[in-house]
Amino acid sequence: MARVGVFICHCGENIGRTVDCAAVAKAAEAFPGVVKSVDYKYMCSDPGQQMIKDAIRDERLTGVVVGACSPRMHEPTFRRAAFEAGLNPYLLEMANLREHCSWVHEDRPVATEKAIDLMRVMVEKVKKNAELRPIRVPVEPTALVIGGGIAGIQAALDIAGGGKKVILVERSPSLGGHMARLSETFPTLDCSQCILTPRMVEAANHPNITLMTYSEVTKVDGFIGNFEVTVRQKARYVDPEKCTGCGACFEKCPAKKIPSEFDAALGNRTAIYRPFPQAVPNKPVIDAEHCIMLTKGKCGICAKVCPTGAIKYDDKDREVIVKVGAIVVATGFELWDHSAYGEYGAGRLEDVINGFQFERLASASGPTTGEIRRPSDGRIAESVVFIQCCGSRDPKRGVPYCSKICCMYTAKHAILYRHKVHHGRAVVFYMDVRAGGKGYDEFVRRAIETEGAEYIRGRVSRIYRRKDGRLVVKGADTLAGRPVEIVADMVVLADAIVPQPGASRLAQMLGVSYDEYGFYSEAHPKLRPVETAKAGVFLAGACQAPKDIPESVAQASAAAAKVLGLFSQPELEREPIVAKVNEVTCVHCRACIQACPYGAIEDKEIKDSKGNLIRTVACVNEGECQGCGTCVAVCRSGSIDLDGFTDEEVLAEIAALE
Amino acid sequence: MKILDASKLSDLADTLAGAGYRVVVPVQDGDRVRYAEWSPGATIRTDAFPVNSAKDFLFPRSEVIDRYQLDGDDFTPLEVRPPAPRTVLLAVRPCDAASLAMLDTIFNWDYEDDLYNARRAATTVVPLVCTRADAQCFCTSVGGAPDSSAGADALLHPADGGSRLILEPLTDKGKALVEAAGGALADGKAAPDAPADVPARFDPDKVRAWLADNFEADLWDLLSYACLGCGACAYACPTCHCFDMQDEATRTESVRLRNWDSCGFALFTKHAGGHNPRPDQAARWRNRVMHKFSYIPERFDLVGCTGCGRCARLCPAGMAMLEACTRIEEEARKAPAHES
Amino acid sequence: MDLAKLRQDAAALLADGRAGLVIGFRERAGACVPAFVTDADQADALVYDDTCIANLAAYLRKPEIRQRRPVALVARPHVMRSLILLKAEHQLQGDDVLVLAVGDDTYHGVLTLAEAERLLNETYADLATDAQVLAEIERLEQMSPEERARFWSEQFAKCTRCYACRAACPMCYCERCIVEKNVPQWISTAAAGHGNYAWNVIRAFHLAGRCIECGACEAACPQGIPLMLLNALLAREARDQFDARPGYDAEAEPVVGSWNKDDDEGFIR
Amino acid sequence: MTQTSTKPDAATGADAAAQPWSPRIVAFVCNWCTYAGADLAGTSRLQYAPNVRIIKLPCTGRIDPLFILKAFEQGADAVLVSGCHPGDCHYTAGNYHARRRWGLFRRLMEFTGIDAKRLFFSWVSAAEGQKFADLINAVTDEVRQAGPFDPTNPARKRPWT
Amino acid sequence: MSPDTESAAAPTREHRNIYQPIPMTVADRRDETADVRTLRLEFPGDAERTRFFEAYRVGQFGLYGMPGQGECVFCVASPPTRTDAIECTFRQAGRVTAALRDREVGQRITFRGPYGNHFPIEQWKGKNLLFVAGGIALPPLRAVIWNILDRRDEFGKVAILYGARTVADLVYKHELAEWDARDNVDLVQTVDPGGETDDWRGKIGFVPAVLEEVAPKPADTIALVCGPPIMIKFTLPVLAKLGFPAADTYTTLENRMKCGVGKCGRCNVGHLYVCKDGPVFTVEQLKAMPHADM
Repeated sequence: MARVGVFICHCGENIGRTVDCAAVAKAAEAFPGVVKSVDYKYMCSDPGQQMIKDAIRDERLTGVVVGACSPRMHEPTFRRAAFEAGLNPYLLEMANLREHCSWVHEDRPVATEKAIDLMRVMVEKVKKNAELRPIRVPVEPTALVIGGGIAGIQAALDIAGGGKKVILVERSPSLGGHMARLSETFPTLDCSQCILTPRMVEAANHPNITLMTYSEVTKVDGFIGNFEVTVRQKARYVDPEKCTGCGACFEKCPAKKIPSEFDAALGNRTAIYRPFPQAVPNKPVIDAEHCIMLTKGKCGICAKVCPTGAIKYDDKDREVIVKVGAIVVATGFELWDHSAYGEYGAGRLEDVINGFQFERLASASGPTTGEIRRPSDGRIAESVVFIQCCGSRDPKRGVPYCSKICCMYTAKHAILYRHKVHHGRAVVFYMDVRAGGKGYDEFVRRAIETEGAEYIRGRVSRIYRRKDGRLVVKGADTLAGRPVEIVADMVVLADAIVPQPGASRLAQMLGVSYDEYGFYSEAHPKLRPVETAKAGVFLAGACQAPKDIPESVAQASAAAAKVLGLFSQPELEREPIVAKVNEVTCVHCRACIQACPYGAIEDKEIKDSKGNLIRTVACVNEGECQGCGTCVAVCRSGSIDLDGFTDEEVLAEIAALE
Repeated sequence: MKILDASKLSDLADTLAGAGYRVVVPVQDGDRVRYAEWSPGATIRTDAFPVNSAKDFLFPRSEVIDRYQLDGDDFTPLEVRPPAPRTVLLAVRPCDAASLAMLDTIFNWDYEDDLYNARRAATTVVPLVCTRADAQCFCTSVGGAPDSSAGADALLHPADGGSRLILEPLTDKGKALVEAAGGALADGKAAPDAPADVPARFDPDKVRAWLADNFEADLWDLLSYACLGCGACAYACPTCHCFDMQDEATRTESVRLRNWDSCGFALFTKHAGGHNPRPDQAARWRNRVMHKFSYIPERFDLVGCTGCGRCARLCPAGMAMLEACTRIEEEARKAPAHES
Repeated sequence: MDLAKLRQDAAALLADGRAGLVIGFRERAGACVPAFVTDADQADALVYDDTCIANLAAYLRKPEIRQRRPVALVARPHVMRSLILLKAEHQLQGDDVLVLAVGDDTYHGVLTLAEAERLLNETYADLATDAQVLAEIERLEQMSPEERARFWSEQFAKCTRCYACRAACPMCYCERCIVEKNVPQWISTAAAGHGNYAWNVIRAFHLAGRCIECGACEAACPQGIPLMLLNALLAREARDQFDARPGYDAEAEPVVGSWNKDDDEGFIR
Repeated sequence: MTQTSTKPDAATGADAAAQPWSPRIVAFVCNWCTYAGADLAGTSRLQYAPNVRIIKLPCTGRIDPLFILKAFEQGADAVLVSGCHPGDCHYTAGNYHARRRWGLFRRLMEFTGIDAKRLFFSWVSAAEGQKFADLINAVTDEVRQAGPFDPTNPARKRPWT
Repeated sequence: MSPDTESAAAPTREHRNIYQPIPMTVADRRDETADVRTLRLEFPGDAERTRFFEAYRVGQFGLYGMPGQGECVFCVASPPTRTDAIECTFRQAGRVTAALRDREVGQRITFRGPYGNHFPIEQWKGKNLLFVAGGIALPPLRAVIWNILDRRDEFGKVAILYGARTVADLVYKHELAEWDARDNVDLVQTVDPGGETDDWRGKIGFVPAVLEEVAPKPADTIALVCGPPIMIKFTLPVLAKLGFPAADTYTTLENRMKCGVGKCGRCNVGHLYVCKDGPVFTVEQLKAMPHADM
């Protein structure tokens, strides 16, 4: 027989003022199954908790209902007390007599009556409650970091530094990401590569980090603590074991006119190439699409010149499966394609470039060795117009959100330009300047006040090319309220930040949700900004939303901290509010499987002793189930139930209100 | 001879209702005809086969058979005495009247079920002789007849080409009813119409003999393919009497219900542990045939079927007892039962 | 309709072992009832006409029928939709059944499930709800809630809980129906009052977005309860609100159990 | 739900007859948004009608239509279902599932004779304490206007005979 | 005239509701295993007690119930020789058994019975008795065993073979010890291989195998077998091989029942009602049944 203890808290005057706590306790005493019912001034105090513990022991209670404040407040407190007294904590429930009753009603009899109902509901529930035990899942203490940009590198280094293994997967042949392409960084103007490359090398050499460049994730199975990830290592055609990185191959490669991705197509590379001189690993790959040997079957020069015989034309893509306990997604961003803006030349005007292209022009290692020359004819640009919010904050043709970093990098571009072309004119069109951040506003002010950049508030309506090859930029100065027309050698568009192409495909693989643009969704926008709704998958950097470098790094370190926290114990303990399938009555209609937001329900084959398939049923993976119960409500045969909120418990609650 | 105009049957119902009877008659209900308690304005239909049988009024599909007041962890038994109103089953089919013998036996063969008995004792049965039969009628194959008076307290005969009805009392209850009918009946003369011609379609003894030897016959699979395992046949059947007992409770009161049940349901015999002695529909349909044509005859010397044909008329899958029995008889002819 | 061809095909399927059983209809005492043909020489008994309402797909849940896979079914378009939907709900494998497809007074020949799906989408893509049923639904919708309650009170009072509706429905394939669950007891077992209401309403809801409107349940009901009013109402709502077209696409997601960000929420405060 | 405080746990029947009728409303709410919104109404000391009894579930996605049926069966005059706004679901999509389910189920309820005036759906976030209080007041008022749920409605449990 | 409903409706004798049980009070409860419990039940009064024991013969069963939950069938596990109370032993398996199990001493349950036939022990006077039981099926035989032991002089040798899956699954452990200690009872206990504990002194092996090994003599002996279907299936051939005639070998059937009084139509095996014609059958009778479901 159920032996339920009822404990009514006065919460000082908070409950007692409007609810007659003694009357509630007395009424509850008459509920079937209640063997003890008392009221007390402060149930959450030590003596109050002791009262519950004593009753659990003395009265051999099989359930406890505490009528007090919201369970959000003290449920953990009372459940701990129950546990300490030897009662399974899930046999304790709270009735919310304060937030839901005494604080919102004034009439004492009415509030008392409602309190009695609330108590009855929980008493009826607790009588049906089952003992639940925390779920333990083993954890594979290896992390997978997807993306070798600054966020991925940082996360990998932090996790590795914490003593755990990391597999770092990068799609391109080298670590570094976008940051490696930048000339200087705002607001300090320190050299991007100078601060990044040591970290790249550190990552490559760290004993806890396994680097997988030129590789992509193709499949993700499993769940928190126990993921199985398939990684496709693309054929490099160069044996990394043999290659010394001497460079003889790409110096001799005859296929030379291939636009360099790294230089944003402002420079060229060979078919066998390394993306940039500081690449990590510093070993070339062959671009099979452009390699004469691989496309036409003749050439073979690189193999001839390679002193170590590292060239392997018969190399093949390989798939490896890695087992990891956590995944950090740091896939970064891409720039929006401004060809949608016809009035800006729709991408056809050579001298209308984007921010990355300007970075490469300004970079000492870039195609112009740092001189700001026009792509069309290589002349030094005497006048440059920078246009902010290109695609950003334009719900009609671009994206509605603010890309956040463009104000800053445009100011940086203007400053860099003025440093390099002292007499040059730098004009910035802006909608408004958003420079929240340490030293950021000062930096923009410096561009305007010290470095002589001309800031014009307004939109550019048209850019066209004059006969002399220079560009005419027509717009409006909305502060002055007049049209402006500026002749420029070059226009730099601050294109919107968008997710990497294929971001949604990866999200689907991971089971991570994403917004309508393809940015990955955090589990909670305020309190869980690093986690995703998929347990064990964390976010770092601009794959979640536009971010600058320090933010990306901060989030990467946060993700690493989450991973290390997860790996700090051999097993994962989770609240046992999970769904359970009745395999006897399940008819495998798969409604639950389709409805589960977490992909936590799978097929399970039931076989006889000889291994013959008898039937297939649904099976909940306790590691993945988050306990929402959506599956329960779609199951027509009542074959799936949610621990902690079982059908029987809920029906008992409803019946208590009859 | 007590007679009345066939068109005045509703007047008779009115009179009997006025005399304190609960009058059960076949009435139009939507596109069906069913036995229902007479209410003025209803249309009596004696020309179509009702979807329910007379048992509804003696052994209702759900009834409370036990009841408790719940007091916390204890309970107080409450008396259960379902109402047993004085009832007349008027113009029911002779096959329905005949079924009562079967039910009387079941509810009294050992323990006496007074819930049933009280209603039975208060019921006067007045069947109407059938002058038409349809393809599913086979009362004559199971010892009945379209003009059978089995189970009847009085008998209504169509007469004068269907224009009149003769009411012939057979028992004291029947006589009391005639008395209660008073002016609704006239003294007079009428020529009874010939009862329907219902040819005998099979011999139940032959069927029984075959069943005794053929529990494991392959035929059962074939006979039961069409069965979808619902309870339409059992619930329509005037002699099916299987029931389930289920408790239902509020916080303050509980009742024990007796609900109709059917051996055609897969869960009927299924154990909590999963084992089912009748694992497939063939075993369940076999039980239905065996029960009516072997077990009941064996035990009570009755045929457990009155040949009303309702099961076949109402089966959504075209299962038919008549067809099964004729088929079995055919088998029996092919391979005569062992002499033993 | 070319009945001779249908019989010939049925016989051939059995004769060459492509089907272990053909389920169709035969005539008995002036009515059509399901027929189970295991030998080629019995195929001549097969008939088909508009009174063949029973949805033979319901038989596929019987283990003894499944044992004879592949099974060939005489199927009108609605029945083909049941089969597609059963496949979508993982109750059928594509090669479990063959279809002897009939429709619009035409015999379409022996089809695989995939071919039946194609035929449905090409020729029977717009199977409409029975106009009379729709008119009756609209009539009821004009009533006050109290009148509707009275209407259904009278209808549900007839229900004996024989579960013929469930048995006749191919989509009611649960091995233990919710109505038979007693821990907890969801639905009163008494064939009366709220138990009958809950049973009929929940059965209808369990078919929401899944009912292919074959009408077999209503035809099966011995008591004449107009069950199709409930099913057609929900079919209409699922179609209007969520573009549901059950049984036309074996890959489709279930209507209840999936969602769209733009689903109507005008009724939500 | 008893309507007296003198004999708090007495059977409903006799006492309810003696008391003026007051709506009995059962609310099924999700733990993360509406339950928390109700908490906020409490901490903000917003006063509202005392007629609603909350049953907490993890998510509106958990709410089986049968819960609603059961509440009506057992005497509720109205049922309120409330959860997270679209996009806010703690479990990402439970409320979307629920929304679609109610979109169909409420039609069925209306069609079978349960007045739409007795079925309420809402989104109340954890921040919307005021909305919660207003909602409860509005619902209670509307149910009061609609009157008691007809005891002869087919959905209602009736005493055994 | 207006017919008098009452007089016509009233049966000639007093109206009795055969489905109405009597309340019984839990006088004691014992855990036999983790999920098997024994309840000792006292009658509400002497009249009920006397009425019960006038009818009760060993092997009969009853329906034990909790209002609001339902009724469940178990044998009466105590002998007719002990007339102060009755006992039942059951495994918690569903809604009703869970409710019964929850009952505390002093609380009440409902009871109907005794129902069904019984073991014909009066015909066995002077004969030897062999009891073979497995797991949770010892209770019906336990009632017979105590009945015999309470009238020890009237019967010949008593041998008991009892087996369970594991040592923990053996029920009535204290009584097993008591039987073991008696010199007029020959008790052999066994557990399935792997089910033994370090201090287990009984045999290790399945019941049929141990039976074959022990090889009791069939002469003038009645055999009673109760156990799970699989055990019965393999035990009966062993008994036959040892020479026990089918007519002298008894077992019980446990079909699903609801009413217990031969009405509800659920328990029939052929034309026999297990609730009326059973639950006790000889193996000879079982063989004649159409599908004796063992």
